[in-house]
Amino acid sequence: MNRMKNFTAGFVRENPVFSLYLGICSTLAVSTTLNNAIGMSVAVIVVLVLSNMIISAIRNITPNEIRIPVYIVIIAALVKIIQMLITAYAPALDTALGTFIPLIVVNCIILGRAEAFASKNNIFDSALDGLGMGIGYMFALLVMSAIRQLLATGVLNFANPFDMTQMIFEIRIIPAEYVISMFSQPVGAFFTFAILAAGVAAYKNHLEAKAKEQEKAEAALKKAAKEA
Amino acid sequence: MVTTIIVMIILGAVLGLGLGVADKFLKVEVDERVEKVTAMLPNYNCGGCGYAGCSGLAEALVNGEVASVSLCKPSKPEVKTAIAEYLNTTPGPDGTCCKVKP
Amino acid sequence: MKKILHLTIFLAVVAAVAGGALAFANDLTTPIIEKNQLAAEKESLKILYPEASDFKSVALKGDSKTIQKIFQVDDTTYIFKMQVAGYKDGTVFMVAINTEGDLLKYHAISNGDTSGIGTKVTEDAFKASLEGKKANEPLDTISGATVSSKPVVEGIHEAAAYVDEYLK
Amino acid sequence: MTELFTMFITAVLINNVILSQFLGMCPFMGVSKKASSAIGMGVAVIFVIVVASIVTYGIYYLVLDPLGITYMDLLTFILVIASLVQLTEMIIKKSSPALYRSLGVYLPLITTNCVVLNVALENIKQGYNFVEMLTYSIAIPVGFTLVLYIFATIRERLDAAKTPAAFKGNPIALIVAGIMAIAFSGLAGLV
Repeated sequence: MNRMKNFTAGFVRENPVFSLYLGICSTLAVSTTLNNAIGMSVAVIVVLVLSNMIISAIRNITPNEIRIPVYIVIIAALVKIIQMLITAYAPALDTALGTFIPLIVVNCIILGRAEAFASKNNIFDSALDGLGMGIGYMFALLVMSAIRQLLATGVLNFANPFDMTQMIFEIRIIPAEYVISMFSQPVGAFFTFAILAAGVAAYKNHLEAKAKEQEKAEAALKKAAKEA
Repeated sequence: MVTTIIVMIILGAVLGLGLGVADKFLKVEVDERVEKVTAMLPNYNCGGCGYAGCSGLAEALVNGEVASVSLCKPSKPEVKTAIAEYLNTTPGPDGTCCKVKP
Repeated sequence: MKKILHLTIFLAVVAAVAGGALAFANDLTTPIIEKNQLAAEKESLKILYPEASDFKSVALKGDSKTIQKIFQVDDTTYIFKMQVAGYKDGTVFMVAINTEGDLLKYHAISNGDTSGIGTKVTEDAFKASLEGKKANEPLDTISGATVSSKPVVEGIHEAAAYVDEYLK
Repeated sequence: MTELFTMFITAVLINNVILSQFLGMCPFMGVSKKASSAIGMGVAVIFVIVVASIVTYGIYYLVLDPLGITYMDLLTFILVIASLVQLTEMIIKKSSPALYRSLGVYLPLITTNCVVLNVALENIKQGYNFVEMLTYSIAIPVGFTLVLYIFATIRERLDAAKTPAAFKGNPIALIVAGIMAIAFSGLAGLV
């Protein structure tokens, strides 16, 4: 049971981006269009699951003093090998993910999860955690890029990742002249992220408040039961 | 292929040696409770608690600068209670225990 | 002492394994990547001159950073593959110049600047404004996108100078 | 000499590493609660980036390039940076505990810091010579420290201000960062 809880934790309660503040660098930089969001999150999920598995496989033999250099070398080698294989054997996939894979090495989620989770749990749990965190990351990135793309260009569109000219769906929601181009620049990224992070915080405060009320109600109940 | 492996072996060895020697000669007697608590904390080094990294928070907890573990937002509740219990029970080098709330 | 040895060997082994895997992947993939790149290059050359059967690549003289490659179509026309800076990633483009210095063809392959502004260098309006002119005479940039279009024009002038100096 | 100066100004003010390249956000969000800790972090980052850039520049042009294995740049750089930071942390911890208390304790944050790796790779990608590399490796962390310090002073007053419960902590800090990004993007026409 706690495996399932661990897995879903990554979605909202422990969302890597909004509550752990990991990987903000890439979230802010990449979340300009839906295509970028999908491309980046798929790349992150693949690398995160693989690196979590390798790191948890060698966790018992890694001496603690050189833990960080060893993890970073594994992640960097993994990223570069995936990038080479994709550019050589899947040129179509390369057009979709080619620009995002080198960005991953600079992404703090991978090392963050490697050190916090993969170095303490077995391979299957780490892979699961990688997947959960990756999906949480994709969820955050999709929400961010939908808002920013909508406000910056007034159009929500998604092109076929393998052939960028072919548009799968395109809906114009805001007419062209009411578009706020600030949201495609860094400034918009900060504001969108701030509001979404506040939303998650409000949701968590709400949960805590409800939990506290329940506790108070139970305590009152118990006291009443004792007196009777 | 072979040159890369040789270059990497030399680089890895040199850095490993450097870290090993540094670790041996630069050993600072750290209160082992701090290391124990750092290991129990999630190690995101996210800085959410205002300290730079989990070792900073662990030190603050051990020398009483901070009274409750709840400052570390991402850690799970059962981890917080475990840390509090550990600190309230194990005496430090001067024999005193600290009073910390989860 | 044992600890130091353990750390050194461990880091060396991990670095060697990671490096070895990377080198193996690299030796495996570099020939294929080069083949893909040549094919893509031939394709973009074909856009300029569909009827030309083969493009002889010419050795590059001088040390200009913008001229990447030169191909010879026939004894009077050369195609320059150029890469110039811009607002962000700049522009990669091809320009065909003959020995008299006329700018015969222009084709932009990629532009990494702000979409809608910088990317105007890839559109037909800019292409039409260049083709048919003398390569070394002042060419007009795109108003509103000077940061992206000025380096392209300067690149063309550099190619023209290269023709006069080496290929005449 | 002048384009070194323009490079310095562009790196510090115009495409500032935090506000327009979005790198180094993790330490930026975490550590900027107090102005003194911001200065401590900034000095540590300047020291690490300059040393890391010189070492990685040397490795690239003395080892990787002659041997023709330049595809190993990412792996060797990242290995060197991680070990270098860990080494500096140990040295500072041993040599001066006081300095470590205020400064070194931020070094673990730098290991996961994206700025260091980005500067090392940028030095090679732009093909800088040694002097340009030095200017760039000093300019970027100075820009980082400048923004971090300004941000920390604002944030100190921010805790006193009444912010809605949901915005407390990082969200309101992000709004402040957004406003600073507007101010800094105003400098774009400088060069």
